[in-house]
Amino acid sequence: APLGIGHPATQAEIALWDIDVRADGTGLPPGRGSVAQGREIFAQTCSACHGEKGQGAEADALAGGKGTLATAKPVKTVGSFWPYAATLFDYVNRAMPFTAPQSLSPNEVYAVSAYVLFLNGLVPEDASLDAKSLPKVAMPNRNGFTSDPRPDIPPVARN
Amino acid sequence: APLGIGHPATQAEIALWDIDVRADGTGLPPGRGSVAQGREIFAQTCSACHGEKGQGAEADALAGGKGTLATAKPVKTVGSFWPYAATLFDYVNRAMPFTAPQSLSPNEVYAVSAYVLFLNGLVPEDASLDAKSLPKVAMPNRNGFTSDPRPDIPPVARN
Amino acid sequence: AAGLVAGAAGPAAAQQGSGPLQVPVWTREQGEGIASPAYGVPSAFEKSVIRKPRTPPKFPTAASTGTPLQHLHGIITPAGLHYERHHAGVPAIDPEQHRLVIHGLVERPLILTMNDIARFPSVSRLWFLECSGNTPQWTGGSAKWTVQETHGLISCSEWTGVRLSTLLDEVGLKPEARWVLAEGADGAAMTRSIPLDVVLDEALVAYAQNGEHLRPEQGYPLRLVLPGIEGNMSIKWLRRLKVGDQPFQSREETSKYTDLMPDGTARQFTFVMETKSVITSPSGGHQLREKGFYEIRGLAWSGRGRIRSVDVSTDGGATWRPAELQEPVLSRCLTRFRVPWTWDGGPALLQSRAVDETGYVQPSRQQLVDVRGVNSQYHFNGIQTWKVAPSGEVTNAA
Amino acid sequence: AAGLVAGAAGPAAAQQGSGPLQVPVWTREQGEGIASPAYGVPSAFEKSVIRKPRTPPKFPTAASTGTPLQHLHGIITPAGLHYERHHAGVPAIDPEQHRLVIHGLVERPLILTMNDIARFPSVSRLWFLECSGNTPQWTGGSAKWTVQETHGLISCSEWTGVRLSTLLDEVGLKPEARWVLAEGADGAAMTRSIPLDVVLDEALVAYAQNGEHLRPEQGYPLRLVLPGIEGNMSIKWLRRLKVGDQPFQSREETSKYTDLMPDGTARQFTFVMETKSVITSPSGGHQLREKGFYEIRGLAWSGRGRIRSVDVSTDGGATWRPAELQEPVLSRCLTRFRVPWTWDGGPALLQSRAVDETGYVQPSRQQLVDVRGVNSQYHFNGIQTWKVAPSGEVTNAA
Ligand code: HEC
Ligand code: HEC
Ligand SMILES: [Ca+2]
Ligand SMILES: [Ca+2]
Ligand SMILES: [Ca+2]
Ligand SMILES: [Ca+2]
Ligand SMILES: [Ca+2]
Ligand SMILES: [Ca+2]
Ligand SMILES: [Co+2]
Ligand SMILES: [Co+2]
Repeated sequence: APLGIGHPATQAEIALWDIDVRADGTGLPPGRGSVAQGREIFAQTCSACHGEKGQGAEADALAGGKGTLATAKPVKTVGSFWPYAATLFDYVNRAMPFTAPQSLSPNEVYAVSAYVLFLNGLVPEDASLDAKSLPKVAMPNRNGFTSDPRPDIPPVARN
Repeated sequence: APLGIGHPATQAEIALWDIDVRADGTGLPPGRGSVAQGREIFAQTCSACHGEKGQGAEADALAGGKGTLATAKPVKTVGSFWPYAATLFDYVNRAMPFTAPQSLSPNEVYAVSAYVLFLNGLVPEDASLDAKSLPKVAMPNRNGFTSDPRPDIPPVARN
Repeated sequence: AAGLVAGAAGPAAAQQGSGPLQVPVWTREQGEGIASPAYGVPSAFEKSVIRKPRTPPKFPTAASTGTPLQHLHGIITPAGLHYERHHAGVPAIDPEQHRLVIHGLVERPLILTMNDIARFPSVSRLWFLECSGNTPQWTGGSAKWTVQETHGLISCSEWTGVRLSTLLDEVGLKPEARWVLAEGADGAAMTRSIPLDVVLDEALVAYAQNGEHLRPEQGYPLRLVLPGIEGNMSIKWLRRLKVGDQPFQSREETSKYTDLMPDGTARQFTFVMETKSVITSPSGGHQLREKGFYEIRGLAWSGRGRIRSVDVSTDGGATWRPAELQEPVLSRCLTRFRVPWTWDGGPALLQSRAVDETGYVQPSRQQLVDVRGVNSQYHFNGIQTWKVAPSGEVTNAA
Repeated sequence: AAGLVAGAAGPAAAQQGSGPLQVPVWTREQGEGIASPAYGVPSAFEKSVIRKPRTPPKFPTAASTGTPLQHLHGIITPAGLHYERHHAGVPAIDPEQHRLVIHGLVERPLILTMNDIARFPSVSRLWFLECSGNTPQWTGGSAKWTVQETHGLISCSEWTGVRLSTLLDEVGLKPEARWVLAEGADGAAMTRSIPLDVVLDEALVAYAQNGEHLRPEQGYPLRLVLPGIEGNMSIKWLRRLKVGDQPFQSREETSKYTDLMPDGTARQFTFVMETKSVITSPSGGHQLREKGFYEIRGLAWSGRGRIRSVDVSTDGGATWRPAELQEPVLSRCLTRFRVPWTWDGGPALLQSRAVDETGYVQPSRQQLVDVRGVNSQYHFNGIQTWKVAPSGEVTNAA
């Protein structure tokens, strides 16, 4: 039986905190943004750390790395590695730009997500994304993940 | 079997640390001091904290308290409570004067001990104490100590 | 913050009940970088959680401070909040210069450096230390006392060091050996005599506390830790161990740390800290804000071994309920106990009563006073009562 | 001082071998008074015992520092030395303003204040936390690395808080509930999805660490602690728990904290920290000063339960000896092991190998690499080798 401690949470009260976006897009807010809009925002707000074309600078590369995952020097980016486009919205929306998290509007997050996906060749230059289209962007490494098989090391006799 | 760690200690090496004095006087250094000498030292070095006649000030009383141990207001002093005179030498020698421990010479410690014992009426005014005589000073509460009888509380039924 | 259960509340929380949760500034910016500071400290919001003397001391170097038990959880005391009892203040000892001398009735007297001591086989133990002067409630204390003031001279740490018996094996005891004098390097050159049975009963020459090296206030770089024994004997800043055939009768075991009885005799060498417990929450100074569910939480310990059980009463001892003991329950270590309680808004008298593995039952204050009178000063282990008023105010009822 | 066993020695001790022991200045004066400071700090002689990043970070708020295991004893990590891993730095959260929201697939969504949370039934547990990025030795690290650099992203504390299952009972799970999203109030609004079996396996919503309230770096005022699970999931500065029917696929469980295999696929949701051990003394950076007796000391742990045994080798794995385990040996907690060793002055390769209660044997680096390649980044739990040179110098041999 509940102990009766605490305050019932209404959706109105917690809305500003309820920011998560699932892989299937559940949680995406209304709004829309284009690659072109994203390019501008990215140049002003992101490129200083991630490089002009998202190739990486002081901070991680966001584009490139295609075909490197099984090599000696894997480069994991949104394009080469991330399984879901919706995760990009979720992450940028909660954590970027690094020094001013949660400062972008939904439209801006859509736009900059579209631009990062464009940099990875995953949407065309004239794309504009919203809650419906973003989760549908086909991610190359969508099926690159397996579940945990551990313990995976065959036990050897202890001498 | 010893592990062979450390450095053998010779008596010469540890002499300056080997300061303890037992109840029977074992460990008392050569030297001697009188009540009269002690009175002067006490006035200069001790009385500010313990009172001119050792009656206590900011710090503990060192004299008095006779006959109070079984009353509602026991006053425990060297005279009323301490079982051994040698302990007085040991303690003053290691710890007093408070702000300059181990600064008195053996003669000075003998003297000031003699004075504190005199204040308690335990040696005459013309006494002078040394390693032989100090431990023999008869302390009124010598037999006032018992050993630990605990557990001493009769267990009662737990309800 | 002062007391999760209650404690002095801040201004009514800006967030609660006043519309939508806002995104606070700390979610909209970067926080502090790593290693700021490189040796971490508590949140600035916890600045009232500190050690304090019960009353301003006449001599701050011959004084004590208590652990703020009302703010603590579990059984570990953070080293920064370990209770203090000094007789000549806290020396700032250079460990390179520090030495331990072991001599007296031994075959091979030794001088050991800190590096030497670190090489011996080591052990770690979770043990409490309690000052035998803790809880001066023989005649009942002030109604205003918090548990820091009534019971704060107890703390619990993981101690690591060398068994004293290991060091005595190294020097070889002579057959007449019966007592060991332990001496500190502080300005009191603090000394206590320890009988061989206590020495051989797991006593540690410790150099670490809760993982790290001892704190200065707990004897850096080296101290004794005698489990279950009055704290004064766990000599800090340990510089010398002298083996003898009888007690040395130092001032600390004659003038002090002897327990005066009603007939004017005094018990000497009263070493063991007997079974005791106290409710730390709710406790003196706490303020219950509303009726309803609370968890009663406390600590129990015994110098003779493990805690077997703790009972809790909310009606001043008329009825008792068994508390849950948090595992692991370790010998001569604090044991956390808990019991659920629904406060109906009426007056209540909260008590706890511990039983240890020897069957010893924590006595009431009256039982203690009946046997020992009110002058024995040390070793008060009576049942503590906290009074809850209908206002929710909690006070010491001794 | 830097390492009792060895460590960078200071100038040859002025006291030793140079005639009589002198009475040092600190025995001839009063030390510092009580409560100076009221919240204690380590000796100034221990100032090198701090958390450090392995390399200077590009972004100090998205970086880590390691615990100086080479200086520690026993199993508790002092909170000031707990390893750090932040993604947006350490927020300075006012506990009066902090809230925990629990919602999603629940019957009664709740907003809880810190005072609310403190009222729930609490538990305390001694558990390790380890970053799954600890020990980046897939291809062998630098010979100069100390154990702080190879293994420092592990620490062990007594955590106190409310079982997450207690809070979920309070809100009532809906039948479709399978995963819980946990979210921080830091600038990264750090998020991880936690499956219900992990949630129900003792997971704590913790507010205290080693007795006192959490340190800011460990999530003050509230964090998750998931025993045995990679540290990143024990969300700090916890503000929200959302119950769902599937994982939320946050960046931290897709882009990061997935383990790349040689074929280019990546393992996801690799939660448990597998059995591991390391010798902390002698270890990288230590310097043995003379032949003779030393105690080999180390730590072992398993995310799956208790440590059953630890073997130690001084010849690079040719022969093994069982180590002694310090009691209490607790589930998903550090276990201190020790074994005596006499150094003959020749070269030596020190290794330890832990076995847990499930029978899992800590693998060699080669065994791990054979199965996982060298790109999987997380979850390295291979046997560590320290090389002792005839000079007494100890270095990392991966
Ligand atoms: C001041 C530097 C800085 C700026 C400006 C910045 N970022 Fe970042 N970004 C970082 C850092 C540092 C990280 C890694 C954070 C961590 O350690 O968790 C990161 C991580 C990311 C990631 C995740 C990368 C991965 O592989 O997991 C994405 C996506 C990203 N940033 C997008 C953006 C976008 C879009 C913007 C602008 C709206 C932006 N960043 C602005 C520093 C920056
Ligand atoms: C600056 C103050 C101060 C001065 C000066 C001082 N004392 Fe003390 N004395 C103290 C304090 C404080 C204590 C208690 C120390 C403790 O808490 O252990 C004490 C304790 C004692 C005691 C033990 C009392 C007892 O009942 O256990 C004796 C004996 C004593 N002092 C003698 C002396 C003598 C002799 C001198 C001078 C040579 C002296 N003191 C100078 C402050 C002082
Ligand atoms: Ca949403
Ligand atoms: Ca002597
Ligand atoms: Ca508060
Ligand atoms: Ca800071
Ligand atoms: Ca040193
Ligand atoms: Ca200081
Ligand atoms: Co006693
Ligand atoms: Co993992």
